[in-house]
Amino acid sequence: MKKFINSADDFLKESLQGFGAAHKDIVTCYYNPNFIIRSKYAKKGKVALITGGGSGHEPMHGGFVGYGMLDAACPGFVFSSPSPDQMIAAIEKVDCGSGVLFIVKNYSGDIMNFQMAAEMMTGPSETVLTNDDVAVENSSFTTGRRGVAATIIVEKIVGSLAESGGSLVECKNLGNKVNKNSGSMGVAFSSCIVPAAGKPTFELRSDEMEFGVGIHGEPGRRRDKIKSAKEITNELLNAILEDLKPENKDDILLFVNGMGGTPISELYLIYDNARKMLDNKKIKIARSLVGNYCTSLEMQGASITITKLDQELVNHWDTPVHTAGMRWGM
Amino acid sequence: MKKFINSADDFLKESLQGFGAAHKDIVTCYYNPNFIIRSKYAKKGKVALITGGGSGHEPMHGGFVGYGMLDAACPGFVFSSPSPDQMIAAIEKVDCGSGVLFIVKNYSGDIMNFQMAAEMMTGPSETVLTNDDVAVENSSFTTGRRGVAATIIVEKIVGSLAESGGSLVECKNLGNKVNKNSGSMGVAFSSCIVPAAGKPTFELRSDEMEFGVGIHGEPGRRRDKIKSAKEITNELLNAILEDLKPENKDDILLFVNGMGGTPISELYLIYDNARKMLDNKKIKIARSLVGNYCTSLEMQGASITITKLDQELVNHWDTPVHTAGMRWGM
Amino acid sequence: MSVDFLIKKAKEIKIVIDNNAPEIEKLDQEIGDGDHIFNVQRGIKLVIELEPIIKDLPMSEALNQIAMKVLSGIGGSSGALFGTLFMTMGKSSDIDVGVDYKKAINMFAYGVEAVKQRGKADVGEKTMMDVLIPVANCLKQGIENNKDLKDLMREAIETAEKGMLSTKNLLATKGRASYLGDRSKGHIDPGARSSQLMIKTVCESILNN
Amino acid sequence: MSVDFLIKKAKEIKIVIDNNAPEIEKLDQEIGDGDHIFNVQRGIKLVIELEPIIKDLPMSEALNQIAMKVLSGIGGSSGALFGTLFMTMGKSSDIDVGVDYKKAINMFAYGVEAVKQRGKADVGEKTMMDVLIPVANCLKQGIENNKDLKDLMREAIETAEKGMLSTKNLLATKGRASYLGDRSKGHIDPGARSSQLMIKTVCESILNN
Ligand SMILES: Nc1ncnc2c1ncn2[C@@H]1O[C@H](COP(=O)(O)OP(=O)(O)O)[C@@H](O)[C@H]1O
Ligand SMILES: Nc1ncnc2c1ncn2[C@@H]1O[C@H](COP(=O)(O)OP(=O)(O)O)[C@@H](O)[C@H]1O
Ligand SMILES: [Mg+2]
Ligand SMILES: [Mg+2]
Ligand SMILES: [Mg+2]
Ligand SMILES: [Mg+2]
Repeated sequence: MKKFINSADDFLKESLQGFGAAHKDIVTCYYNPNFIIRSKYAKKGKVALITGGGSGHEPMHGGFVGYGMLDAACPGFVFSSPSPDQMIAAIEKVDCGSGVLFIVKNYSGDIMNFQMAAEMMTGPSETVLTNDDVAVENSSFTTGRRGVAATIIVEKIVGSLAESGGSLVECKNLGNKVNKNSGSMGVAFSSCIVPAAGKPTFELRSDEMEFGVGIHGEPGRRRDKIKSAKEITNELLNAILEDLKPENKDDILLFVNGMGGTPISELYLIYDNARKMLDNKKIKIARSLVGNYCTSLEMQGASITITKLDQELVNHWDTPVHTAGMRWGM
Repeated sequence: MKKFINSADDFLKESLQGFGAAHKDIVTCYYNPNFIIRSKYAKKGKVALITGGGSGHEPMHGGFVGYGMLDAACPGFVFSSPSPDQMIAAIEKVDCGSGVLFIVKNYSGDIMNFQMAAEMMTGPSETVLTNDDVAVENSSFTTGRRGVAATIIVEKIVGSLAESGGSLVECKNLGNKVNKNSGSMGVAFSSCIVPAAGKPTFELRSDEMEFGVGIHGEPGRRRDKIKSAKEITNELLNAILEDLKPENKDDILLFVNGMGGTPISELYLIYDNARKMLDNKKIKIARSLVGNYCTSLEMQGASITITKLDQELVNHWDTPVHTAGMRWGM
Repeated sequence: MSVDFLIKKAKEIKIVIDNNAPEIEKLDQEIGDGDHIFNVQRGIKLVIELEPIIKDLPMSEALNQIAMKVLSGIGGSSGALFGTLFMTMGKSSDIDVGVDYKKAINMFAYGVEAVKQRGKADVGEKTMMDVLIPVANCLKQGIENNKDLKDLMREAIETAEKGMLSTKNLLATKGRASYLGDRSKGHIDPGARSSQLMIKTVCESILNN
Repeated sequence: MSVDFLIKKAKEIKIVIDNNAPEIEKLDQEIGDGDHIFNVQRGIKLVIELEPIIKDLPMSEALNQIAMKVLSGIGGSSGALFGTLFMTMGKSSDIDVGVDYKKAINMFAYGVEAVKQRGKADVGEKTMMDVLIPVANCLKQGIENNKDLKDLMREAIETAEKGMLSTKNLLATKGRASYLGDRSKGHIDPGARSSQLMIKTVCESILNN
């Protein structure tokens, strides 16, 4: 296992401490239980946005704590849901009486732990469940689709509404709208290595890729021979568009996300291929995001997320944000 | 070769096109010859900052074109110096009569090509040569040390001075000062793959690392067994500090840079280890930067850069910057 | 059932789980994310470490402390599920005045019911519920029909094993494995395996008493 | 020497370089960044493609176009170095009225001198200068002493080969290889090898004429 690491047990703590120290103007980290909050308290009366999930997806979510986005993030162990005590401790610091909105990716573990936190806390709370991964067939009888990179779009847009005074229900409704308007799909060229496991989560041959991979290295739709960037981009886009069915007039946000081990030059190449295909389909890219935002440790791979935009969403997307992982307008 | 790529020949062009399209509010890309300039012209009378170098180090340099930093960047082929016609074409667009400052990393190819551009252009120009890599023994009889990640620190700080009206000579002098105040060293866990070559530049065994590696995968000081993050960080820091010899009272900027294939969670862990060691040495970290800024395609690895700061440098570091790769204050 | 009994069983379970760790790890790698064994091992270790703190506490408080430890120390699905199990068991009525086998079985059944609510999974969805629910039902029926305790323990061990094995050919519809669709078939569920081993350990130790 | 001659030689060089590509690639991988062969191949291809544009131009303009193409099409060290060579050769005086062997050799020597200025490398620094400088000197001396042309070509081929081989045991003090320190020893310099092959090709074709 080739990692900058001292021991698997200390990985998360040391990484969090470094993150907290490097960005102490933006965030404050607490340990045992672990959670990250803004270093400057949000204004009174603001709905508190709290999220969390397994670690290993950095900058998600700690990197999105700050003005205009999250109030707190609760990082679990690598790829493991956080536990309710983390949420409770974070709520104590950031809830200023207007309610707590949990933004939760659709994984059994995450859902159950956030649910327990909601039961344990005293004030009002609502939950937005993200499930944008179109790789997984949807069905009302199963756990359903996974929540992946669109979670970040939800966090940015709802973060903006909360900052501008949106109520708990308004924030929840907007979050659900963004999630419904979003679809994602990813592909992996290599596996990640969970520090505690010390070996790759899965094995790929030198000419293979995992199509529709999950952000923990879960198997996707199928294993396939490596293809050209155009073919991969085309297939990812088609899967997403089939699900989202945007109309000709729809504006979209095009988000090309790296899994952690792929250089951004390749992400920009995917972006270029995607924008030409969308252009052919007369779908207009109104906003763009390219980079490593929702990662899977050192996995080589990328995902595409599309969010259908209307004026409300564009406005909230454009408002200032000041976090370690996303910053503009301030 | 597992890359998001259509053909080695088209890699650079498609990647640049994607970059230009995704950030069209910040940059405009030109092709044949390739160069990147700000989408909004800088104010009249400003010294033009132009840089360039082989591609494959993204976001360096195109990602640092924009308000408060560079006026233009000239990307060569992957790991190959750009050619003088690129610089000449860029100069034509961004020179507004107050002279051109070239920021050049100390590589024979880069130096010669920028030199030819300087000879071919008509207006006045100066050059700042960066050579922060302490892995290479310095000597006045040889090419000397390589220019690596501190180039970005030079670009930010000189960019601020140029934006605030600094003259050509002032900009050059400040650039030289930042370079002299900076030292860097890196380590690689894996090789990168140059698209045209299609295979790794070098081979490392599963328990080996290259210590003091160059940003093109050049061999470093030695090949060694993988060590703990603490041991690696300690050795990188010591090599840099031995060279920079900061005094007890010196403030520094601590920059932990990823090579492209290492997740930021590990970079933060290195940052954490480094800050504790610096704390023990009573060296104060006044500013921090952590992320993938000066990369080597998909190489797994990291480098540490330290810049000794004084009030002038801190002030220029803190001014607003608006580029694709670095943004704050606006 | 005493707090001392709980701690003793935890120690016995630790040995059994450690012995079967590679197998459980592999199961979660095949249809999950590979961490189930680490989660379970971490949880057991934390429970055992609680000994000095809980050994003289009333049963309800001891179980609540165990629940909180499991909940916060494991994380993930199994943290919430096992946490819910112990938390709910600790909320059963009258347990601080002494717990006989009948009460213990009712506590367990009550806990399993809460786990079912928590995870929204029933028998047949390829989760630990394929072990927990049948075992809880078997124990409850047995104790209500005044079955011989040792026979009942043997029956529970068999029921757990049957439930665990049944997950192999099931299609997962809950938990991470559900993302695999048809490819989840052919693998035993890791949570079912770890639960079955824990139940077996406890029942066997009662048998051999 | 005519523009037609230049293009013909470029085509011959292409074949020789292509035949030796794996070796040259390996040399730059060992002590450089591995791209020298691609740079050279790209450059030659671009020069050959210039044929329809430059074939009827005066020598000075043709050389200048070649220089610009090499400069912009190759990039890297070799782009600047070979670009400087051709640009300077094109600036030699009186070349548009005809170039005999003596003039051609003076042009070449003039060009090599400029390359030396450009790269600030002299003989013994483990670069292409270890081939270019001795060959330029040998040719100049030979033509001044009115040596037989074919003998001179043979001598130039030998000098180039000797210079190229000499780089093997040198310590690099210029170019990328200099970052290697002592580890640069034991490898032939890729630029020296490609230059030597080009010189050999041109000289041999004159020999066989
Ligand atoms: N909704 C659910 N209801 C009951 N059990 C579940 C549910 N989801 C997952 N499980 C159980 O949890 C086990 C996985 O636990 P673990 O690996 O520790 O957590 P995670 O899935 O979060 O990585 C599965 O094998 C399954 O038995
Ligand atoms: N300063 C210099 N003077 C002369 N030749 C040089 C100099 N630097 C490099 N070279 C030559 O250039 C060759 C490398 O060329 P190439 O690989 O195309 O460029 P780069 O080094 O930029 O990758 C070396 O083998 C050497 O012969
Ligand atoms: Mg997990
Ligand atoms: Mg090169
Ligand atoms: Mg698991
Ligand atoms: Mg080279």
